[in-house]
Amino acid sequence: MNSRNKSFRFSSLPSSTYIFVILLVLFSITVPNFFTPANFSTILEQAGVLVLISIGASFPIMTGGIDLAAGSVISLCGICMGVFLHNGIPDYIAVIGGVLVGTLFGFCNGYLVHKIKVPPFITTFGTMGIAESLANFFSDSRTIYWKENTNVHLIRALKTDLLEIWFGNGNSKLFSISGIVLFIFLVVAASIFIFNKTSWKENIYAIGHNIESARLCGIKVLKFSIGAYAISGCMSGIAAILILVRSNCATPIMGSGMEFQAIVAATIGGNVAEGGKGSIPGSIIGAFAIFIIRNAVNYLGLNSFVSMIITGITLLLGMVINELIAAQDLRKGGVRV
Amino acid sequence: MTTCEKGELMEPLLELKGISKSFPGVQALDDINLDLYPGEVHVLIGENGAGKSTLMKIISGAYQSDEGTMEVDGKQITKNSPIISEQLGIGMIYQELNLIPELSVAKNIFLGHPIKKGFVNQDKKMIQKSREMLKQLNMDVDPSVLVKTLGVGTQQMIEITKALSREANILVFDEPTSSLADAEIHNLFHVIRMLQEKGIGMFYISHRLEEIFEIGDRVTILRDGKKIQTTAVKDINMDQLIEKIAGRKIENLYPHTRKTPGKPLLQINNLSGRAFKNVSLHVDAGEIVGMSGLVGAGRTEVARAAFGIDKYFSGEVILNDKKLKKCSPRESVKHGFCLLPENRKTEGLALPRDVSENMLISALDQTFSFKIGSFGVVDPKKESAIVSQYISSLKIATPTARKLTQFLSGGTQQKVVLAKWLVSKCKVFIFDEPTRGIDVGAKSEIYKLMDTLVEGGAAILMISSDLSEILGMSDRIYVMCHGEINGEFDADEATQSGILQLAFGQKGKEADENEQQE
Amino acid sequence: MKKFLSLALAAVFSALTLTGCTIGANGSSTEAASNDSNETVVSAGTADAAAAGTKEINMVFIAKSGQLNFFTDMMDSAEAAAAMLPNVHIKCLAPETAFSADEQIQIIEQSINEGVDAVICTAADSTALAEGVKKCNEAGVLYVAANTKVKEGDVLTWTGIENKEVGYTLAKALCEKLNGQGNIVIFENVAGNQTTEDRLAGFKEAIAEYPGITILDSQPADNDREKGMALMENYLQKYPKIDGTLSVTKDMTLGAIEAAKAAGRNEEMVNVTFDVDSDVLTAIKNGEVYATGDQNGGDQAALAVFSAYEALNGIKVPAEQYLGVTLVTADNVDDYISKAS
Amino acid sequence: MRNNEKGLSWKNKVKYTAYRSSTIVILLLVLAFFEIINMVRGNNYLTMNNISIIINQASFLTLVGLAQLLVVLTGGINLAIGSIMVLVCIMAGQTISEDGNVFFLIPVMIILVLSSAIGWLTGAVVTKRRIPSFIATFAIMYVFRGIGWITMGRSVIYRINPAIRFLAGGRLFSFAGFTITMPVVITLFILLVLGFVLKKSSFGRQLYFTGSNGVSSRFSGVPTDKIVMKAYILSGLLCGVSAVLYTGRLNAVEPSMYGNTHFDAVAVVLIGGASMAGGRGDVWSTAVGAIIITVIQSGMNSIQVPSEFQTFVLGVLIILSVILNQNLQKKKDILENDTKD
Repeated sequence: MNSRNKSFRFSSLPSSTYIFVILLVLFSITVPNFFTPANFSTILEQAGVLVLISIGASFPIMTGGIDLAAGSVISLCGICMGVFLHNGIPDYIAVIGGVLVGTLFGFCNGYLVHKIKVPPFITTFGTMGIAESLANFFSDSRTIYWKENTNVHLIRALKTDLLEIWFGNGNSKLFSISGIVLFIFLVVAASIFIFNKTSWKENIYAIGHNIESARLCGIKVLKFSIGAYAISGCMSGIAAILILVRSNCATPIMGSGMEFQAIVAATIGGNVAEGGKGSIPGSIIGAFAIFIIRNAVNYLGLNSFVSMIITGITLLLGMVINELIAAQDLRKGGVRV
Repeated sequence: MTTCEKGELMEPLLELKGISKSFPGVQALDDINLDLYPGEVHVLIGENGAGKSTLMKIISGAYQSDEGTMEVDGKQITKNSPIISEQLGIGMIYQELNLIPELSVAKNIFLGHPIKKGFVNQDKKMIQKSREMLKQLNMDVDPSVLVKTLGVGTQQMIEITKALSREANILVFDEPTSSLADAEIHNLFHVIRMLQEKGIGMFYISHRLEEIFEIGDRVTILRDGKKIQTTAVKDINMDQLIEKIAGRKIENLYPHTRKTPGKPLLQINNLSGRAFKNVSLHVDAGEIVGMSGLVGAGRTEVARAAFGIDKYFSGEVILNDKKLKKCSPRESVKHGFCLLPENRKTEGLALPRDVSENMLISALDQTFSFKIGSFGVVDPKKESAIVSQYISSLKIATPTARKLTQFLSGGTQQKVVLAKWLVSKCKVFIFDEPTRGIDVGAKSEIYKLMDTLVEGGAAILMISSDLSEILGMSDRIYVMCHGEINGEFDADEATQSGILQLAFGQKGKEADENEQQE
Repeated sequence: MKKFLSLALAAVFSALTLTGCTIGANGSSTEAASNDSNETVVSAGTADAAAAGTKEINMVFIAKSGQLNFFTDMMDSAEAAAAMLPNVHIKCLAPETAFSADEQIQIIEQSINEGVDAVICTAADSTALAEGVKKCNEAGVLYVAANTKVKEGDVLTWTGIENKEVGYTLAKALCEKLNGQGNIVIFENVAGNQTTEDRLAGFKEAIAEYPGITILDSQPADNDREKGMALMENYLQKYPKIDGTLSVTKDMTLGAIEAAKAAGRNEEMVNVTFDVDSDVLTAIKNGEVYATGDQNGGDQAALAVFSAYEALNGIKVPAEQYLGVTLVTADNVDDYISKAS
Repeated sequence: MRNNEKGLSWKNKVKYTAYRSSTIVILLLVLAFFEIINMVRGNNYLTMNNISIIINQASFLTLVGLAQLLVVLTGGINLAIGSIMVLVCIMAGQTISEDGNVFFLIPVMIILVLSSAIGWLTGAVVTKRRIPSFIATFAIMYVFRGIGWITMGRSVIYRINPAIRFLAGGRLFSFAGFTITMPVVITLFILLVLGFVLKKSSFGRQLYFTGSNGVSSRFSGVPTDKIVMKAYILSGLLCGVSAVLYTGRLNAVEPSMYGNTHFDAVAVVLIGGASMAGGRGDVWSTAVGAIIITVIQSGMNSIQVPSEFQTFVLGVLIILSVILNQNLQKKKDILENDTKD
């Protein structure tokens, strides 16, 4: 019966922290223009999409599943929002409508996985194609844009810089917080709060650990297991808002490939496929770790294929570090009585 | 039907009338009547598949009964579900631990019914309340630590706390002791008696018959989905009980007789690993050596390391005078050394594969019609010849060799694991909890097989948390504590209390002397 | 290519001298040009003569994808063009996910942070990149649209071709070759791509002029050889006689030719495609492909770089700079082959 | 549970056969669907010629499906299939082209050896470092694609050695419009060999066992890491075979090729009834899975479904076929384990 003292332990950090810190230090030293306030504000804004869908991806992973449809759901949501806006529907309704579409789509995924019992990989592999088709269908495979009219207050508000710090004679922006960054911050804070402070964490862990015993504990299993996919869909919807605002249009391929980046970020963040554990901050830091690679590679002006190699190797390295730290922790664990 | 004396004075907490339940092809329960009174421990007993678990699942609402009614506090329950039964004050404590390792003790205790203010969990309040509840059970655990850092015994207590936190007045224990060692069982029984005094009624399912006499007030025997008898525990003795459970007479549960030991087949010298250090032991041909100790004392870890599953830091494993060069299960099997792991379903068998595949997996080379290096082609004729030979010699209850092992009963599964090693011509066996979750009838068959093995010159190291099994089957007994071997007994000298003392960490004679010298 | 580069370069410097923007000193022109030894001679010589500006100029070139030859060609040309100019540094980047407009905007934002003087971008989406242009405008960075126009914003110049015209030219060539009679099939690219849509519109416009030509089928094969081949196999199975194929990009045609050869029906049809690469040129030489269009991607990139340079040195550049499409057939294919090697 | 033993009635036997061959049931449904729609439109879909085209196309898909199947059987997934195929061809370089002028077996051997080596590397990353195969192969895909680009740059290898092209497209004989081609023969041969190895050999037994329960395999003295390694090596080898055939078929190698092959392969395996959890799936069902996908694609082309709907239909079909498969398998298990009990 060894009640542990609460002293700091490396292994209690989200596992993506190590690779993130290593990359951060490495890039700060070697990459010009990387360690600057302006770049940090850029990263904060740009990484938002990946951060949000990584949070979304961690929920199904924690229940022992996976959501491969996240990327194409972004496209679908974005296209829905775009079509709404194109038809002059006020932007807040359009945006809410798009997020609802994503949530509904996620709900359907969850329903298939947990009610009809189709394995999650297959379900979301299939619905990935379905979402992609729908996005193409609704947009007629074209970029959707809309008139800059009075209906886009919200979008305009998100675009404005809320805080700007200028340097010198006012020619170089040192640091800025735009509406988007604030929005991202709010969503992230809300999701961490909901996950840790309401019953989501323990219920999702319980479901991921053993769904049958969770049911016997009196947990509303279906609500939370389907909910996990719905959250993933919802996050895809919110991520679509970000892309929409940033690019002022919606394309049917705007989210393609992002599910993989999100899953990788979540996995580096300690959300492993066995389920029953994981953390939201881990995914967030994982997303930033992946993102700063791209950022640094762009500054270095490297070819995109060199950046592919670097990304791949970093991924493997990150997983190896996670593994080593976990092994170290296990060794220290000693006899359990 | 006999009624408990207490029962005549009180209203039953729970009453089941005429419960029947069938699954496709099986009548799991047939017209069962059962009642539970406040402050009583009602033991349910029967072989695997007798319907105990199904009955308990009906009480907990996991299953719906086809026929019959359930009354709680005199009120008839028409529709039941895990959530409703919880509201009725029924708490379940399952055989497998259902705690979430990555969550804190407090969160586990309040899993499924957190203390909330609006949507927000009141973490501090839950920790405080957990601490109070744990204290009531004489538990000194910090409710904010993660469950994965705690031992099995403690976890079992937390399961009980979890059930009590829902203000349950009916508790169902489904084999709570199967993963506990004796000392922890004593602690559990202490708690059960405390709960009894508070007027809580308890159903208690167990395969360990001696527990019934220690803790039970009444016992109900089930067989093939039918109730055989309900009686006060004091009105029945062990032999009668066994006979009624099995439906036939089992002469002697422990058939083992001492053989003349031959030369040492397994020697472990100064083995140190992650959870144990300096373990030395030997098992001779013709010998069954018991290994006792608390859960978490490092017995399973020693077995795993010796067999080659886990790496060890130092020491050596010698088989039949040959030192194992590599630490790998494959190397061990080549030397005729095998392990029957404690978790049959996850470590012993591949459940989605059939009997034949499971039986031959480590001895595929015997079935080859031709081979190149390690690559060989399996000859179906040879395969079926070998498999049917062992199915009949071990009396494995399977209609065909192609039946998937997930559809076999626990005892039959254990026999398939044993057959796998017999096919591989193993001589040295480690049985890790060989009869866990296996009913009495199958247990005695397993014991008979073990005896036959040593008769034929094999050596067996048997790890068990069941003291009566250890005392009944072993020629010699090692006791482990905190990762070390704390003493050794000859079976004739061993007593329950002697083993327990060592298991609890009181030093053996030699160790005492060493300590004095220091 | 080299010819074009040196010609254009001469134009640049003459413009510089004419407007009197000469600032003395030759500085580190050789260092900037050391990327390519062949070009060094040209640029060093001209640079001395023209005596261009001393200030360091940083540019970034953003391709639509780093994984298509057409764009990597452009990147190379942009680099070569920059190497000819004194004190010009260029970085050629492409989004990690091909055709990701969001990533292109990300690169633009980063480049602005870095303090580049000009962004040259082949927009993956002409609507989405308007945001990128806006950001450049706000930061006072020049935006040059290479290959693809941008819907809104203050763009310095656009260098490229008219895709509809391209489509028209190609389709017309095919129809002429077929003498205005025959059944043809069309290979489309990934649905929703503006370039494809424009080229298809051009196809249809030209074909409408020839009543004898029938479009049997028009389906996408996603700019992929294997898909082009599978689609052609289906076409061949379905239509007993196909007189010609039209494709918006070359990979699909090359796949289709393999399918036709396997079916032994390659003699029956005339193939017209678009974009130039060594394999297409060989196919033209072998008579497997009748014609292809060369949109001179490298020139588009180089011209964009030169324009940016001129503008940064205070010279006005036209808002749109069309580059012609060259029809490559067996007649002029040898020039291309020798150029490529 | 212990009922009297009784054999299967003939009715149950029919059911049992249907349950066992659930993939074929799906194929028949799909074929019937397209045949009916085509018939309504007055066409005939199931002509001998068309069937042989479908089988020919499916034989390529079968190969990548098998490469995926081997890894899926271990409970993993191989996302690097396409990138391995490209990389080995690039590494073989000019030897595979007509200009290389070497005996065709040399490049083929180079490709097969290299691809097996790469398979070994992939397996090593997964087994030695215990990285989930999803992440490991994803990272490897990135690295290999990058290496492919760096080595090859923009060039295209085309005009492949005729002997290799014969392997990929040679017609052996035709019978009533039905043509047997080399790839069909090769794939059939591989199916037979691999089917035999998986069903009858010690390796196959151990692979299924490991996939079903890796822990108990280790406890049974099965060298699980070695088995998983071998599965990855074989998977790599099959990538190599696919690379040879695809290259011959397309008559070219470009670094951007096979971008989605790993996905196609997963779809093939899943429709073929394999379980992502491992230990379930077989070669013949995988082949049928490949045929199903090919039929859907060609069928949709034949009834001119817009391409954006093809992914929709494929997605729905994957889910439906898995639901059907699961139900049939469950019924099969009940029949096997209760009725006979």
